Amino acid sequence: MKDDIVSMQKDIVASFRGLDDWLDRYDLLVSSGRELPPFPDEERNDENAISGCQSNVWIKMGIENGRMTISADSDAAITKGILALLIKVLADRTPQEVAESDLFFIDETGLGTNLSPSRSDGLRIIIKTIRDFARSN
Amino acid sequence: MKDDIVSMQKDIVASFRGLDDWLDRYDLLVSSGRELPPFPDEERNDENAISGCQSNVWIKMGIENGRMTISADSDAAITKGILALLIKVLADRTPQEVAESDLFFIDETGLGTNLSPSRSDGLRIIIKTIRDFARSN
Amino acid sequence: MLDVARIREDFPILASEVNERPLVYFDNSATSQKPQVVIDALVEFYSRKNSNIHRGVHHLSEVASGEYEASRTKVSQYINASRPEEIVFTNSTTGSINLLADSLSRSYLREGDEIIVTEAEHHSNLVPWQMACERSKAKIRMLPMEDDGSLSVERLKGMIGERTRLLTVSHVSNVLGIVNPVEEIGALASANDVMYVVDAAQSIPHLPIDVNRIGCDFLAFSGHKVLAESGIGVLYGRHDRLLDLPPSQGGGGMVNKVTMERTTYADPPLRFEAGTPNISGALSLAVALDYMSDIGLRDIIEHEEMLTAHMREGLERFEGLQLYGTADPRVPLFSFNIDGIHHYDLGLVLDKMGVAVRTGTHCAEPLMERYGVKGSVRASLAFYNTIEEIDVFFESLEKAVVLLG
Amino acid sequence: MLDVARIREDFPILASEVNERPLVYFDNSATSQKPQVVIDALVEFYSRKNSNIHRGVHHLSEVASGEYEASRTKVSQYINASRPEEIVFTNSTTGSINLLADSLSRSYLREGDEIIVTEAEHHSNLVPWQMACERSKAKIRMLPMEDDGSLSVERLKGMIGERTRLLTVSHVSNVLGIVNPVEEIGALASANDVMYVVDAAQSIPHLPIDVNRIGCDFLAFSGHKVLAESGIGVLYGRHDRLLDLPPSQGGGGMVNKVTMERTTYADPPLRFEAGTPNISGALSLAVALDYMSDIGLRDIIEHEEMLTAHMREGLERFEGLQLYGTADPRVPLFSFNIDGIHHYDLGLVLDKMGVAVRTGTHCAEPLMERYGVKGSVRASLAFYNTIEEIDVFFESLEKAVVLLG
Ligand SMILES: Cc1ncc(COP(=O)(O)O)c(C=O)c1O
Ligand SMILES: Cc1ncc(COP(=O)(O)O)c(C=O)c1O
Repeated sequence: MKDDIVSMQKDIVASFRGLDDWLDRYDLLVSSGRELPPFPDEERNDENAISGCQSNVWIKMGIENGRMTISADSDAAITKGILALLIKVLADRTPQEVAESDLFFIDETGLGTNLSPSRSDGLRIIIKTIRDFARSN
Repeated sequence: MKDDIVSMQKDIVASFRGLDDWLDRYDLLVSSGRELPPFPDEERNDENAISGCQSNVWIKMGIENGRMTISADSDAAITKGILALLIKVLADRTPQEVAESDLFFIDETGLGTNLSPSRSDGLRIIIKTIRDFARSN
Repeated sequence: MLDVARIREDFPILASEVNERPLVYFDNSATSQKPQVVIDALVEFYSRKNSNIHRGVHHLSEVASGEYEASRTKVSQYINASRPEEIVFTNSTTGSINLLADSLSRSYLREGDEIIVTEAEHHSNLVPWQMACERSKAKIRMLPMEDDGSLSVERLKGMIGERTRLLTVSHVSNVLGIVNPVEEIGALASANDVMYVVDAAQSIPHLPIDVNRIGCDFLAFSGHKVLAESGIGVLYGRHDRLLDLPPSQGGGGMVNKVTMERTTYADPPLRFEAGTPNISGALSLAVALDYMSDIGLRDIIEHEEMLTAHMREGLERFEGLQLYGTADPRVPLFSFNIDGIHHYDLGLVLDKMGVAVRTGTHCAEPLMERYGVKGSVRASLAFYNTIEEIDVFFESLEKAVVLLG
Repeated sequence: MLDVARIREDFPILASEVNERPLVYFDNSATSQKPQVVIDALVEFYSRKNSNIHRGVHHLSEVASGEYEASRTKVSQYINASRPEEIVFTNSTTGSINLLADSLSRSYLREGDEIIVTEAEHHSNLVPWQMACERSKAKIRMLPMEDDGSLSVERLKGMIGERTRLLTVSHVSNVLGIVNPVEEIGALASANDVMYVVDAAQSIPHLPIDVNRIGCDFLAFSGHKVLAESGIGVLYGRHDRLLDLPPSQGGGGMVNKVTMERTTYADPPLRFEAGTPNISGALSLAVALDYMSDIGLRDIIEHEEMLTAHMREGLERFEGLQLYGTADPRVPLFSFNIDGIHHYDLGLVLDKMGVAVRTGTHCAEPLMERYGVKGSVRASLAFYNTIEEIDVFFESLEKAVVLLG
């Protein structure tokens, strides 16, 4: 079985904290993004697009056997890496788990401060989109 | 004969400087105003009114025997005092003398700083009015 | 109880001398003085955090954007708005009201509509509505004040009719100092489905402001009157009202998508914040409001009530003195004339005694007209003023009268 | 020659570290950093001089009013205006252009009139004109730029027709960094009796501005881009043009006489300065311009030309780098993309190396469209930047490309 949301995040935090240098951390992030399964071209539509980010972001969500499926993509590598981490933590959970999750890894890895400009706040919008979906399912 | 413009001003500066206290100086100023000959009611008209001051100011000027006549009034006692000093210095002079006069007594008595707010600048407008008249006559 | 001596130490300018006498600053309604924490915040911002906001991804831009938005949140909490997005940063009360009036003139107001304003409004809450009426062909109707300076809700009720679409009133008049019954008026506006706009420029430094209790659709104030920098103002707008409001100004930061042909606009509040805002101004406002809260409005009000009572007593005893606006409740702000003496003379002589008051029409000419005067002296106090200063004020006033009388 | 090391000491923020690396601030076109003299002026103002202006008779009000007007004079001299009254203080470039466009839309522009704007304008010099066109039914025509980012005066000549009433151009584009031939365009405008408006937001920190030589009717810039506070801007207007301009906003300080029925307005510039202005902002601008003059624009330009050349060389050598705008002359402001890498990623990685650049559309979406891109990286330098910082920038850029490529 998949680790719970908390331990999964702890692992992520540990692996980022293990790296001294920001370049290495971004390297890890970008690599995570590269491991995402390809996002189908036909899903790059308005319906799946998230507006308000500096890069293009698409998220497609669904429910299978009572658990959330999430696939996502971005044309920016770092955003894509963050999406990969979010999927790692949140996909395959029950909507309730996702709705109630406390996503501490974003702050604790330090990825958050740089990825949530208070105005264009892409990451916050992404997380809100996922949570809203979870709540309504 | 009347003292020249410079000595007249020097006298004024000396009498104000001789007073230690601002209350005494204002007292002197207000008394000077009280000594002005009465300004005829019918001359309190738009033509003689100076706009841009915090108090109402009327000035009537003319030329007699090649020399300027100035009468003036204000509903504010301190403004009236200043008008009295201006008349003392400038009336009964040739228009040329008035046009070319350097009115140093205003700064040197310290009356200027308080009487020429940079925006509503009543005193500056008054002096400009007198000078403009002198220049065009 | 307020430890005024302690508080005065927070305001460097209060230790000044003017004309070799200790400054008695009684011109607080024109602008407030600034505590050291506000000055320090400016230094800190420009020395360590300065950046533009708007989609910057670098560290300083994050910091500045974060503090700017945190300031918005702080303001929203201070006036009990429902959410930060209800706070639009402008450059002043005047800027806020112009934004609103201009925007309404192209969206909400129609020919023949009526706007009710009061006789006691500051020009900044009158002229923008006159302009909006010119643009929309709506009409202004004036609610006269009662002889004691108060507003009659009954009289107002009688004025509201079919065509009344908007009602605006100052919470506290900048000439009378009287606190208007804004909650009662709010209930009336809401019962008649009239848009309700409150000018809180003079109440924000004295009273708790709760937009929900007031029941207003919009409320405006300036930072500089409540311990913050000049050049920053606030327009509060109820969220649904703001959503309906078209932008008044265009530029960077307020758009959604721009082409040569067509531009779509961002959601509120950004829709109304075209261009680089006054970032340090917004920060200073948050610090100023925190400072107010730290002292505590309760203690501030208690102290100001004492100042008000002492002023009132002195003014009433003063021979030949006409006080404009005698109703209660009030803030420590008083306008008056003394028989036979010009207000301008009084202002000049008081200044020479170290006492700073304002003279003139106070940007409220219709009100001066009502009293049949060309101007008045206004002494306006803040919580950092003292009973001793009031005594100096009266001594100076007496000397001025002897000199000028 | 500029002693940059000395000058950098004047800017406290330049000694900061970001992400444990020395800050390399290359986001100067978004906003400039502030020298200590500007910060000190704010402290001095709020600690010793703060007061409202507008007809105050007391000492502090005299001081503040005097400094505010002296700042106006200083600005007028800096840009070689004919008189202080030609300077209107606003809150920003955006505020200046909105004031102007709104006012012209109700006085000067008529249905069917044409306004020429360029393809390279910042939204702040485009959206207000779109709004003015909506209000007046005038039309916008776009002057496209040449492939190298320059503007063709010939092409412009061909566009000017019978109905052309206004022409506006940025002195320096905030994306391209190219200096447009504003004097030549001015001659053309004047020969065709077309009102000419210049957006100098990006030129004021780099070039001498002489409104008479440019031959413009109006010119706008922001204080925050030239070492002063945020929240202060300037609209220069030729005196006769300003006299013809109706006010855009109403309120205290801009009126002549107010009654409930009718209001008459003050002369320029006060007619356009409704409400309490940003007094400390205006003061800070005067101090900032003095600081620029003290260093000397000649030395600043010489140093910046060196920075420009070094940047240009590095960018041209950089593999896969697309530079937007290659024409000369230019200021040290460069926008680019690197093949296959998102500008946002570059911005984030550079930031982690201490290098602050801006990414995105730079409020110039029509221009991005022309290049067929969603955004770009912009590195914009000031006279306090150094060759060494440029080297750090390129090293960091290379590392970013390795990471992201
Ligand atoms: C060319 C140009 N015009 C106008 C503006 C708007 O300036 P502000 O945001 O200070 O109003 C900018 C600022 O980025 C600019 O670069
Ligand atoms: C009641 C009232 N409204 C509006 C204003 C205008 O404020 P500002 O000049 O800060 O725009 C004032 C300021 O004097 C005021 O007292």
